[in-house]
Amino acid sequence: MALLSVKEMTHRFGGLVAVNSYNLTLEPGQIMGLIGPNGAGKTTIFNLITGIYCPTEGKITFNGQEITGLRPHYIASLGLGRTFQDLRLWRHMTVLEHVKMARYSKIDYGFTGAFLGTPKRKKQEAQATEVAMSLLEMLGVDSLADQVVLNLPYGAQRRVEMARALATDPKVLFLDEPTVGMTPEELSQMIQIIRTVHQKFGLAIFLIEHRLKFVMELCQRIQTLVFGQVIAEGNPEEIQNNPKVIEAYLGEEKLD
Amino acid sequence: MDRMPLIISAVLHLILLYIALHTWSEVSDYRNLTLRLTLIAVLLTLSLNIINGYMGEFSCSHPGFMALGAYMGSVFTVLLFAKDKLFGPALLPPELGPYLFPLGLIIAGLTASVGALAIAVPSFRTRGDYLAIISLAFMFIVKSLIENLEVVGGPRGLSGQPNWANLPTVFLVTIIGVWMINNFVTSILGKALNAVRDDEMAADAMTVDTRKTKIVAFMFAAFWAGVAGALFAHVLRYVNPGTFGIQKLAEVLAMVYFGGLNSVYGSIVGAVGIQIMGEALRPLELFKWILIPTLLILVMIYRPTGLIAFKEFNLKRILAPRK
Amino acid sequence: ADAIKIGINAPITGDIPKVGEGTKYAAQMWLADIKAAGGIKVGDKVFPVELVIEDNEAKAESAVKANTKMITEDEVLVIVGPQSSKQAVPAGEVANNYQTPMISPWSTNPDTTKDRPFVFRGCFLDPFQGPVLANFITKEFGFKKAAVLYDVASDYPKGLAEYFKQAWEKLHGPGSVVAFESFTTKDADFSSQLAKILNSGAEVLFTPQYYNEVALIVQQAHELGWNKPIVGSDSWGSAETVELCGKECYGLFFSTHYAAAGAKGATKAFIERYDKKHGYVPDDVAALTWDALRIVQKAIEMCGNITGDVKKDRQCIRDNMAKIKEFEGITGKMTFTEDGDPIKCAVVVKISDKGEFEFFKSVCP
Amino acid sequence: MQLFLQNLVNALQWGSFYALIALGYSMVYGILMLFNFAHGDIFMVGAYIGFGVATALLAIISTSAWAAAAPGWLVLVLTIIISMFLTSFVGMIVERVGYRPLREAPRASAAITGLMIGIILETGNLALLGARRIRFPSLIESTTYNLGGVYITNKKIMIVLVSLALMIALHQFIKRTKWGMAMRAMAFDYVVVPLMGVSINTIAALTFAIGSALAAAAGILFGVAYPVLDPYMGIVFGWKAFVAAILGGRGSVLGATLAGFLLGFIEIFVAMIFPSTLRDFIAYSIILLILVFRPHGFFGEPYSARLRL
Amino acid sequence: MLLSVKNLEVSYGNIRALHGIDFEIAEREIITIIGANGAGKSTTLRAISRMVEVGPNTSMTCQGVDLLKFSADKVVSRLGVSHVPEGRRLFGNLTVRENLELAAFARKDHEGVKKDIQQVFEIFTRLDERKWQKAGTLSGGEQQMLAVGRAFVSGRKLMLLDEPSMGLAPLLMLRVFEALKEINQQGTAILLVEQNARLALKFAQRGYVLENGKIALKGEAKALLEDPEVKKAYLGG
Ligand SMILES: Nc1ncnc2c1ncn2[C@@H]1O[C@H](COP(=O)(O)OP(=O)(O)OP(=O)(O)O)[C@@H](O)[C@H]1O
Ligand SMILES: Nc1ncnc2c1ncn2[C@@H]1O[C@H](COP(=O)(O)OP(=O)(O)OP(=O)(O)O)[C@@H](O)[C@H]1O
Ligand SMILES: CC(C)C[C@H](N)C(=O)O
Ligand SMILES: [Mg+2]
Ligand SMILES: [Mg+2]
Repeated sequence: MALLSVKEMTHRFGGLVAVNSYNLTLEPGQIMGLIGPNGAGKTTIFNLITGIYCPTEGKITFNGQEITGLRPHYIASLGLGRTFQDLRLWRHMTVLEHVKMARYSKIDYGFTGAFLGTPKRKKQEAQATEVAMSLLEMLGVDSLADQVVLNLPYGAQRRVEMARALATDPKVLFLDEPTVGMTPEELSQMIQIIRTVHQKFGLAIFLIEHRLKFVMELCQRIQTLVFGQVIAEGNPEEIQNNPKVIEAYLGEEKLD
Repeated sequence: MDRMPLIISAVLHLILLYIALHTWSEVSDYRNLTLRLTLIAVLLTLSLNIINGYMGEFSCSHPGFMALGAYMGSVFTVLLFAKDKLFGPALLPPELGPYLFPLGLIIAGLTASVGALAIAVPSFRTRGDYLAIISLAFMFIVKSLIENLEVVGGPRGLSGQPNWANLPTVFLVTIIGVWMINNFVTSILGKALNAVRDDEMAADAMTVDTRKTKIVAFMFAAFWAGVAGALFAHVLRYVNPGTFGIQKLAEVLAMVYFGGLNSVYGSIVGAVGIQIMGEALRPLELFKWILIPTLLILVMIYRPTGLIAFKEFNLKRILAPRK
Repeated sequence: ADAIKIGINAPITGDIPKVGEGTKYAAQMWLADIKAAGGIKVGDKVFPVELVIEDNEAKAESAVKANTKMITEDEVLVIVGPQSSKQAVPAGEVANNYQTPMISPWSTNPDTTKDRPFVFRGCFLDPFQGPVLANFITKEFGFKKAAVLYDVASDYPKGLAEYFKQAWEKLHGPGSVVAFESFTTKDADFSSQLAKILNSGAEVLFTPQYYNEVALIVQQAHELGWNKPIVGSDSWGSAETVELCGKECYGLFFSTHYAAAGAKGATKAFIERYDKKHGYVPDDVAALTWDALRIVQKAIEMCGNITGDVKKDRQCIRDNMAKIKEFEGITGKMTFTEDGDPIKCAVVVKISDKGEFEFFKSVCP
Repeated sequence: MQLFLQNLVNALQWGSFYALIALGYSMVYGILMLFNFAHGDIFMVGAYIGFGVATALLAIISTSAWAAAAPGWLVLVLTIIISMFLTSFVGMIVERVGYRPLREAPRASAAITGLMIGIILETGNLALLGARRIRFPSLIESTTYNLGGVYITNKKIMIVLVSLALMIALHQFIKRTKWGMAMRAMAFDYVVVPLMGVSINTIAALTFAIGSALAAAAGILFGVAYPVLDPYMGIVFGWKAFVAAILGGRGSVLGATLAGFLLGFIEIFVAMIFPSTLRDFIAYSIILLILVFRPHGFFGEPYSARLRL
Repeated sequence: MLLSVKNLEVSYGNIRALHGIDFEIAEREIITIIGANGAGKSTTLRAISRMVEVGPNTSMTCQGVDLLKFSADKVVSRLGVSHVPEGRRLFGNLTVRENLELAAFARKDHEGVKKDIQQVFEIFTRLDERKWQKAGTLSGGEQQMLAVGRAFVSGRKLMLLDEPSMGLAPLLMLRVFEALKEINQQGTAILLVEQNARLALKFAQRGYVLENGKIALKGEAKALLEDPEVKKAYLGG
């Protein structure tokens, strides 16, 4: 059975049909790509699956459980981790606090712990710190742990966001344009990072990208979305040569 | 340093602090009164900082919470332990009173917490400016409600509170309050407030239960505001609804933003600073109200988030021997 | 000898600065007299006097703070003020607890002095004033239906409105107050309440409001077509009432502590002196403050000896204050009851066609 | 019915004040994203300036023969125009000292500054003019018309008309002129406004100037209707305008106007229907409920601007 | 020289973002500045349009006058230097047309403005169809076109472009660059900042490589494209 499946999902913003009869099956460990022109509805699909929006129609199942319309923090705690297209970091928090915060659902010392500072709290906070530090180390930003994110270079911020998403213990990781604004060098590092976490945690990954090189290299399957509708789905080879995709998205000349 | 000595050292320091304050306040009851009001202001400011600083909402409801606490606390003590025009003779022997006073404070706090739901629930759907208005409306509602409640004296106010909010009591309650608030804001549950403030959607996506976080923040802050209100009522031994209006709001807001957002230190500095200025500049009469605002404007211009913002209160660092 | 310190607790800033001003000016005039005499003569010694003036910002808690400060830090022997009941009630509690005599010149709420041996006042009480007005209206106009408009958020108007209602209904039966309407402090528009009052068939409107609101209420009532009498209480007794209200207020009645126009003797001397110095006829609050200070002076003199032991001196002043009989004040004769309230006559004043407060009649208990 | 109509008339007048003050508030709030807590006090200053101007004009009239013929309404119109002009400078000064230095700061800090400027204006007034309250000169003779038991005065009609005229003028200004366009742009994203060749400082000052001028107009109309001025008269209006401006939705002229009138209507009619002691309780409960069910005000965008920290 | 910049230094608080860089642009020239994230590219543009304060030793002259004498709005209105900021930053609540009209705020030649706006619609026909639409509801590519169009109206001497390709689908990206070419041919010099170095170097005549706030390399764009260092670091091997 598929890890994540979406059936006939439709979403409207007022009159605008942002997503139309969208279907998805994602197997454990699979890396799936989502491409399409600006405004096609890619980010909206992420927001729908992760519960930020509630779909107008359709049904989403994760691990056999229907998650349509559940609250986002709960969906996230089930194992759907994500990053954002526009880097949504918490301006005033340190790197370490970011990653620890993502352990929120794993903490159960309750209000007694929060208000009075029980030994249980001490223990769990220490554990959270440990998990966080190991993730930061893995992404090579452990030396920045005590810095406030606002002052970090962009690349580091991206990594922090990734570490934060991983700290929720996801089974599926949603990456929304993870390489926006990166140099080719950074881009290849990012590919490396994604490969590592994919292997290490056995994650399924669903990612949105405009950098074709990146998509083609990483993804096993790719969906192409245009005006909220999937016009093609297949492996990288098929997509690259699909005339509909070329017409609507890639254009004649292939850059990058 | 390991754990036990830290606690002992903290307690010792507190005792020292208390002794210092006590000695200072021995000189006159006016100092004593000012000191108690200052401690209460610290508690109040800190509790407002939870919402306005840590959670980043512009809440105008604090006088309302305070009023709820002040009235509930007063009704508790006056009804049970004091002979009074409104409620008649005491229901319980007054000797018991001082021991049950903490219970009264807790009830006062809880009442305010329940009131806070009126703002916490709308805060799920709206934020920022609109929530500011909701909280402002709440404040006016509470004030108007009390004005219409003849049982507690209506606009004429309620007096006759027993004199139990003495310096040790106020000191102890404030210390407990500061300690608990500090515990809370350094825990993950408390840091979640910052996450909700800086980016709510991201917080949600990172498994943070944002609704719970907001409810807890409002209720917890209101609880301490209520406790502060109850103490305030027992220090002045008189309350009236007019006290909990826009003026009070301006006062606490000034303290929070003067001292510094998102900072336990800041609130202490803000409350103590403004309170002391207010008393020390009394001889200036009218011009006090030109000088203090000017000072605050300057602080805002040169330190827009307040004097000591975004600074964690770290007991270890304070108490550790300095090299 | 050490100076005798007297505290003044007055609303210098806040909602009613004019009251603070009147208090301050009267106190300064009194002090000037004392200074001219070299001080207060107690027994055979003459003590210089020092005034400690504290601002209570027209707020209850500030009044409490100010009292505590003056009592414990400045060690004043006696306090004059606060003026309005909102501050005087809680501040009286403090004075009484510290066994420091306090006299509020202007507070008419019974709670200020009730069960507080150390607290006195210089004016009559609302439970007296309410019936005075009810009787006056009944006798003078023969009306049976009255309307009341008052500020619900302020203790003085609210208290007096209720006393008036009680008294009126006692005279004319339940339901004879046909409209009992309220508003909130700082409101400026009363049209909705006034429209209700107009509709209720009331023959007279009683409004125990401060002078600034009087002007608005009267004007709006007239604009809405009200042409029946409007009656007020001691809070109207400020020169500003007419200044703000203008012609609209001519011919209206209110009860108060003294009538400035046509005053005689010491009262006249006081008014003229004040007017000369500050350019306007003193409000009743200034006159009452003057009286209160002179009562204090008298009590100190009666003490016979100021020992320098603050506690003892305070007790002595209180005891002597309670003993004062038939004190000839510029606002009338005063003798304190057990509670520390003077038995005083109220004056009903008519605002003349020249805008002066004309003595109309005097009602004594 | 008659009572209802009477109250309708009253509510219209009362709502005009709220709407007019809320508009000025909403200008600054919508465009600069500032809670201008000093706005109520600018309204107060405007009323006092109006008093000064009117007194001066009356003095001129009484001394010169040719001016004596000037009718009351002319004096009133002159007073309004001159005072609006003068008060706009007060607004610009407030912007210059209190808000411009804080443009990069969190919005809440600017709100605190506004609160403090308000206190300074109040105290300054008290220090300057002393404790007495001031009677606003009655510039036009009040005439009352009785329309079937409903009393309407010429002042009421004038106030409602002038307010509406000012509101329409403002609306046109914002919708039609390039200055208005720049203001709307600034409301959306002020950082890049200079890249269009538009000076932020100019627009900000202009915003404050217009907002303050409207407050001055409201102050004078207020003086005409409720001729008692005191230094604290702006506080309550300031906060209610704050409520109305935000209830109306960010930067929406129409919204602020509607919310202002709504507030006036609620207050008047609640007092008509219920015991008047419950007025605030009910009025604010209604507002709270409106916001619970319409969390973004009348015309607000579905996101609400966060407090920048 | 149209613009010449000497020893440009910029700091944010105590972080120094630019450590004294020099470059110049001739009339009608297209140059590009490439570099990694945080190298200081956007900062350079912001310094020219006076959106950030520059250090004390910096000098910038534009068309022979001292640029530092002008405030941000005057740089646009007097010197004709327009800036298309990172992330487009359109006024989403104004219509397409209003966005363009606002860009002409300081211009007095009403006829000229009309003509220029008309020309924008000719270059970007898509915008012509959407004249009355709120800018906030345009798709990403349309928004980028409008951002360029806005700069076209506000100043025609020099256009500073900050990552016009960011977040654009490949097809749209090409369309935007074609339009830029056309604008250049009408006489506007262009200073282009890009992540996508290959694209930028193909488009420009000369290029500068910025590394950590310093100029590491400069030269003819063609030469840079072939440079092994550049190839490795910025063109993906
Ligand atoms: N909250 C919203 N309200 C109204 N419309 C929206 C909302 N969010 C997105 N849209 C619209 O839905 C469409 C799809 O947007 P979406 O952000 O999903 O695009 P995308 O494929 O991620 O594009 P890009 O590649 O530019 O990020 C767009 O037309 C957008 O304007
Ligand atoms: N407002 C700011 N406050 C503090 N530091 C800043 C600010 N803006 C930029 N910086 C810092 O200045 C340096 C240069 O930033 P700049 O935005 O110019 O880089 P860039 O080359 O344009 O990068 P990108 O490709 O990400 O746009 C970076 O280290 C950045 O963190
Ligand atoms: C209004 C004034 C006459 C004061 C009033 N007597 C009071 O007790 O507050
Ligand atoms: Mg997207
Ligand atoms: Mg950049």
